[in-house]
Amino acid sequence: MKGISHTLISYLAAAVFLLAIWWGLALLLELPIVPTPDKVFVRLTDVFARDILEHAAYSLWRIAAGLGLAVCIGYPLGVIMGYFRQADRFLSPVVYLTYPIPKIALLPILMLLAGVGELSKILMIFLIIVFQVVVAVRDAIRTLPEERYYPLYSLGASLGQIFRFVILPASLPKFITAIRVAMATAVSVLFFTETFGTQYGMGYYIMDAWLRVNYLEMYAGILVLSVMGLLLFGIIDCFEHVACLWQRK
Amino acid sequence: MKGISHTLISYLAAAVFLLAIWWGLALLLELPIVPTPDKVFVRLTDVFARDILEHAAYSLWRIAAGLGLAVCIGYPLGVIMGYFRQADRFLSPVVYLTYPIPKIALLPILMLLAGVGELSKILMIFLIIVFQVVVAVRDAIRTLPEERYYPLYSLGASLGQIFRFVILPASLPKFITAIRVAMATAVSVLFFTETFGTQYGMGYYIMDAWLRVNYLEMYAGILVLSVMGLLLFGIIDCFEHVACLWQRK
Amino acid sequence: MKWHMNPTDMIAFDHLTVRYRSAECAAAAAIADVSLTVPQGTVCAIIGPSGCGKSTLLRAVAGLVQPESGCVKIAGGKADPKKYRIGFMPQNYGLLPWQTVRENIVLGCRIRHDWHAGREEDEARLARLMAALHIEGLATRYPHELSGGQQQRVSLARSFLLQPDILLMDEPFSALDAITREEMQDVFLALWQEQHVTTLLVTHYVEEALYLGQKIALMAADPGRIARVFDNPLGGHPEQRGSREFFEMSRALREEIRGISAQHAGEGAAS
Amino acid sequence: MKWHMNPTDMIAFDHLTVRYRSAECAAAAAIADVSLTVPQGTVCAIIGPSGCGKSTLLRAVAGLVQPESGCVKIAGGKADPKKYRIGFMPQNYGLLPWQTVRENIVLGCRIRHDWHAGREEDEARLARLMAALHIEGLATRYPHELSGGQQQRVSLARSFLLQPDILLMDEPFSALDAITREEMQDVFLALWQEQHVTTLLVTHYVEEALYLGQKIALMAADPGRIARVFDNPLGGHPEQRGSREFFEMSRALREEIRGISAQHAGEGAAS
Amino acid sequence: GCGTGSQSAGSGKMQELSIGLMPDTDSLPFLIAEEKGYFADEGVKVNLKPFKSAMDRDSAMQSGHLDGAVSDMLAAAFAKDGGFDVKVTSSTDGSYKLIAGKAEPAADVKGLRGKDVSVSRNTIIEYVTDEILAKDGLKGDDINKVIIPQIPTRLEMLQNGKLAAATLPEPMASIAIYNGGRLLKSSDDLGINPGVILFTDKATKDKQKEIQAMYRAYNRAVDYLNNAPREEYIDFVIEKAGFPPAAKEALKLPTYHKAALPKEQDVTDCIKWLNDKDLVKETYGYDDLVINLLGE
Ligand SMILES: Nc1ncnc2c1ncn2[C@@H]1O[C@H](COP(=O)(O)OP(=O)(O)OP(=O)(O)O)[C@@H](O)[C@H]1O
Ligand SMILES: Nc1ncnc2c1ncn2[C@@H]1O[C@H](COP(=O)(O)OP(=O)(O)OP(=O)(O)O)[C@@H](O)[C@H]1O
Ligand SMILES: [Mg+2]
Ligand SMILES: [Mg+2]
Repeated sequence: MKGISHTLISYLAAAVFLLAIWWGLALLLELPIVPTPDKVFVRLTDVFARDILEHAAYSLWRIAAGLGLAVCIGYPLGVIMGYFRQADRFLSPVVYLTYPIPKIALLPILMLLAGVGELSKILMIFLIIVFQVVVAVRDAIRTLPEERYYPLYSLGASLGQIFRFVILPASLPKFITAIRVAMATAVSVLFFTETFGTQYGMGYYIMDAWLRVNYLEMYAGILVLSVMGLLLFGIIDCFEHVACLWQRK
Repeated sequence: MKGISHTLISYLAAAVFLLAIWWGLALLLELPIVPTPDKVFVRLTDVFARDILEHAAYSLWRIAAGLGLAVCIGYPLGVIMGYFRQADRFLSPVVYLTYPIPKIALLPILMLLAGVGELSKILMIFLIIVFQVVVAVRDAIRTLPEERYYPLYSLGASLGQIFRFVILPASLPKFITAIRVAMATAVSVLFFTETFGTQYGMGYYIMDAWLRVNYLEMYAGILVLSVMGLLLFGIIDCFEHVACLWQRK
Repeated sequence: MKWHMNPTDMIAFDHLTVRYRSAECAAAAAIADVSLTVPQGTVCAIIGPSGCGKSTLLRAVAGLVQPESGCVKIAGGKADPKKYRIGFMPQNYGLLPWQTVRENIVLGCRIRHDWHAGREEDEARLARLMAALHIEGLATRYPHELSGGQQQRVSLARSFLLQPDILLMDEPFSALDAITREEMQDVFLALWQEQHVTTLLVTHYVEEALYLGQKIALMAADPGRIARVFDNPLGGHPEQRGSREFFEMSRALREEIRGISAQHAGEGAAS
Repeated sequence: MKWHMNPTDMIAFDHLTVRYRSAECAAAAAIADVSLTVPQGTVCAIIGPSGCGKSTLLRAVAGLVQPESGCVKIAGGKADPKKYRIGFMPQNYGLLPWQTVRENIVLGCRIRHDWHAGREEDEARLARLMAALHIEGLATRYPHELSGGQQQRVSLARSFLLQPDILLMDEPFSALDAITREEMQDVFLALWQEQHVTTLLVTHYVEEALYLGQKIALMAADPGRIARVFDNPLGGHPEQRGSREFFEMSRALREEIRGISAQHAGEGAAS
Repeated sequence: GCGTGSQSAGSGKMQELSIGLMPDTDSLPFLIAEEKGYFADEGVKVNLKPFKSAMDRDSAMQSGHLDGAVSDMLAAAFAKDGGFDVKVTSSTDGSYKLIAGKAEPAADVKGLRGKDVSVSRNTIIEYVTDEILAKDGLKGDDINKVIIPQIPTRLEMLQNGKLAAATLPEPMASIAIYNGGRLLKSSDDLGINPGVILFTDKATKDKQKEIQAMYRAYNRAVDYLNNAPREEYIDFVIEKAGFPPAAKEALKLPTYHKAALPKEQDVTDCIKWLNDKDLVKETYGYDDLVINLLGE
């Protein structure tokens, strides 16, 4: 299809563009902190099959679980806050007060309660991104004009039907935006969530490489993380394409 | 006014609710890592005038600068990507590739380029939140139906006028959501951005207290951070109230 | 004057006053102290100047606006869209932009749990209706891909397919050309003659009111109120359409409306 | 047949074909091979069945849809809304929900940089226009706080205030009651007599077309095309409205439309 | 302007030095030297830059904002392997302790076989732990290493019985013991001392004079710390170094040593461990890493 090859070309162009910037910067600075991409790629091919695939798989699982949890809890909460003014009046301050708490500072408590295993990592990702989902979904629904509900109200629709036919589709675009932002956040906080109690995961890999002042491996890890993010973004874009058919221009 | 006292009551209720949870948890766990709120409040009043105000002022300045920078760069970029399909085709992959990079891992480069002073802290905040703004604004504009532009197109409006009369107001609600999310993110990453090259800022304060195993001060700091976030959220809410008058129900 | 409810009245407005909360200030009442009854199985046409509160009246029956005082009763009870099937066709059609034409049409039935996709009789009824309304080829389109008149007919189709207890139609034929309009009026009449749905019909056309409404309510503005209600012997009788009586009646009615309107203008100037 | 442009023609459609890109499939052409000219300073009324492409025709002039083939010319050049002042009143009014009524009305002038808030003559003209359209009390409201007819009049006010070179009105009076409608028609006629704006007017009412249009174009559907164009000596002459000639003419026109429509139905059945 | 500028002024005037410190006991002589004005006495201006994490410190050093830092042998080897030429100039008096939890039945290091012991990975902590284990005939794999990089979190987990044991640096180790933890073995017991002060290669070349002046002040501070009564400086130290208040009673300060080169054994053991774990490819010799600026 023409569309797909178009997309590939533009992704390639973007990759080349970023590589060029990186290369330029590396040549300009001539410091081991900023190695040239070619060296990083060589290292990447060295370590890829051996290490990075496994790390990436762990990270993907944690992101998926954290994001899934955040959606499962955050979406209903956002819907309730967006639709019921009364609920919002009391829940908003709760969210406003808890959102800015640096979740990493709660790590000791989390570890005490949930151990050092997978659970605490997933919970940490969840804690960091659930607020983004809640706020975005709430705002999406709150800005829906009252009139959107009229056809359903006048048909005597139940709450479930109002959700199914109005709230869900109307908030979908904003929800997808929220997922995009939350997903990328989840990828970039791997860095803190995968540093304890594990030897696997891209976050661990990068942090370890950094600690060892092994900038080549660190950049190889960042590169993989970046491609991983791209793939996840691609999945979300495809989902949007299918789910928001009515918005296609 | 009735509205304001209503709001105050609900904020109070939320605060009381959260304190109750905290207190319950503290009593249940009986660990120094989860002190009861009363102790934290006592400590807070002890240290407040002496220290925390100054720390908070530093943090506020950094958040404001980082957020301001993120809006100044991210908003126009988002608008361009949302409005011009061609630009989006090439910029989206760039954003998708760079968004998931853990910005903290770029700290060495950032220090190299911007030193260890204020600039690098503000740039770090900027780097972390600018993507959220870009993606949200882009999505907001992309989901605008073509018809919204018709009145302006048929009047032969210039690009600036289209922006002024359609893009800006139509994307405002989503932009405000983005600011909410970005602001809260900025508050909670203070924790990483204020740990080097400074002795001021809430992030430094909390981190320092943590390393001193001084949980009372750490919680006092988190408390202040939380209230700081609440105030910032309140400002955004007020702004929304004024700016989106046409959406009031 | 005490107001009495007739047991056969399906819709009854009882001293209804509705006021919109405007963004800044307390707006004037959109409709003030309106009392009107529509007997079971009749069509009541509402005519009145723009902004006099016709749509507000329908919204009140559909439970979309809360009365400031007075109330709306359906069959003697509280107007509750969960209890009665209300086919409400709003002035802006009320189509859901994320649903295709077909989904939009069956929406009402789905909400009421009596749509079974694939069941032959349901599908046949849908196909018949869409054919009658000349929208048979548009099933998979989204509303924004339709012309104004096509959107209006989709909205009509939704209300008709629902087989409602009460039909509320807000200028249902306004975006249609004369020929299509007459066809649609006949589709409505056929439906009505089959099921005798109690109907409130807002229209700007005296002929339409006379043709369809057994009862005609004339409204006046500032504040929105009922100026006069009268029975129309010609309503619902297609065969009368070309008659001399019809012509005379429409002329008389037009004069009357002009009178109300002039009187109001006079009042406005005096105040 | 080669098609020639007359130097006094303000708007000219030259074998225009427009096709909408639909979500799934290549849709049929909305209008196919339409040629029509509107001389400078005249009003051309367009009548046709719902969905025949009337709105599409106007959109093409306003530069909102791209022709598949053929073109639209304004004063001999490319139709370009930056070069000419085009007062386009779309079927759904095209009001910006985030602007108040007043802001919406002056929008056109602001875009064209000839609105000076506070300048006495501008303000006076605005006030006059709003009074003529009976929307004088609504200046600070938002569009969603207006009735349908009020919204339509706000949209009318925007087009009129702009003092455009070309006026495109898509069913401009459809949401108005008969009395208001006649008043608005007269407001339009007065304006037209002052400025002789070249106007394309889509309407569903034969009387309206006859009353306002010096030229009348009848359209047919599937595909959208011009069935017949004729000059109307009665157009733009208010004094003729009640005349016998007017009555006869409208009767004849109605018959003709019915004929076109029947013929089309026949074609449809045959195909 | 972080003191790295090489525009040396007149022969008498000395350039500035920037030294990165960590909140541990190794850094105390620097704090004392500054507080007591010993640096000024020697005519050298030393900017002490406190850091909260090793990552931040190393980033600042690698991006050229520090001349030197209180660090460890592993960091020196890693930096060298990563292409940053750094030189170890002296050892410090850090101490790392393997501490068992209050309720942990294991009486000695051997008893930890198969149990949860918390360390941070590929750091001096893991190195010391492995050395301690090796002394008692255990291998690194014989215990279950639980990776917790944040020291306060490690302490908290230990104190709440979620771990059998943990290796902690000072002053956290003293606190853990004070709160009921049992010292199993420390780096002092083994006689290993991987803590070092290191400088960038550039600084060792351009700022020899300054570094030597710094060490003179450092040695005076060591004297002071070893001789002055504890009460005289403990409050200042706790406040300035960022130690927990509990350290006031709990902290047992080591006997500080005047600046001296690290033992050859310490360096080679460390490199061997790194080579064995495949963390560093090169086998650096003593002279690759250590430079003697003290003797001249
Ligand atoms: N955005 C769109 N995408 C696809 N098809 C469209 C779109 N807009 C209009 N059409 C189709 O093009 C044809 C002409 O539409 P247009 O709106 O011009 O009709 P119209 O003559 O104005 O009808 P009406 O009197 O009902 O307003 C119709 O069949 C309609 O279904
Ligand atoms: N949401 C609203 N907020 C404030 N005022 C409103 C709102 N909706 C309608 N109004 C006002 O209430 C009055 C009645 O409105 P309504 O829509 O019922 O009129 P209508 O009779 O249907 O007019 P039209 O024939 O123009 O559709 C109008 O003056 C209108 O301005
Ligand atoms: Mg209405
Ligand atoms: Mg149309």
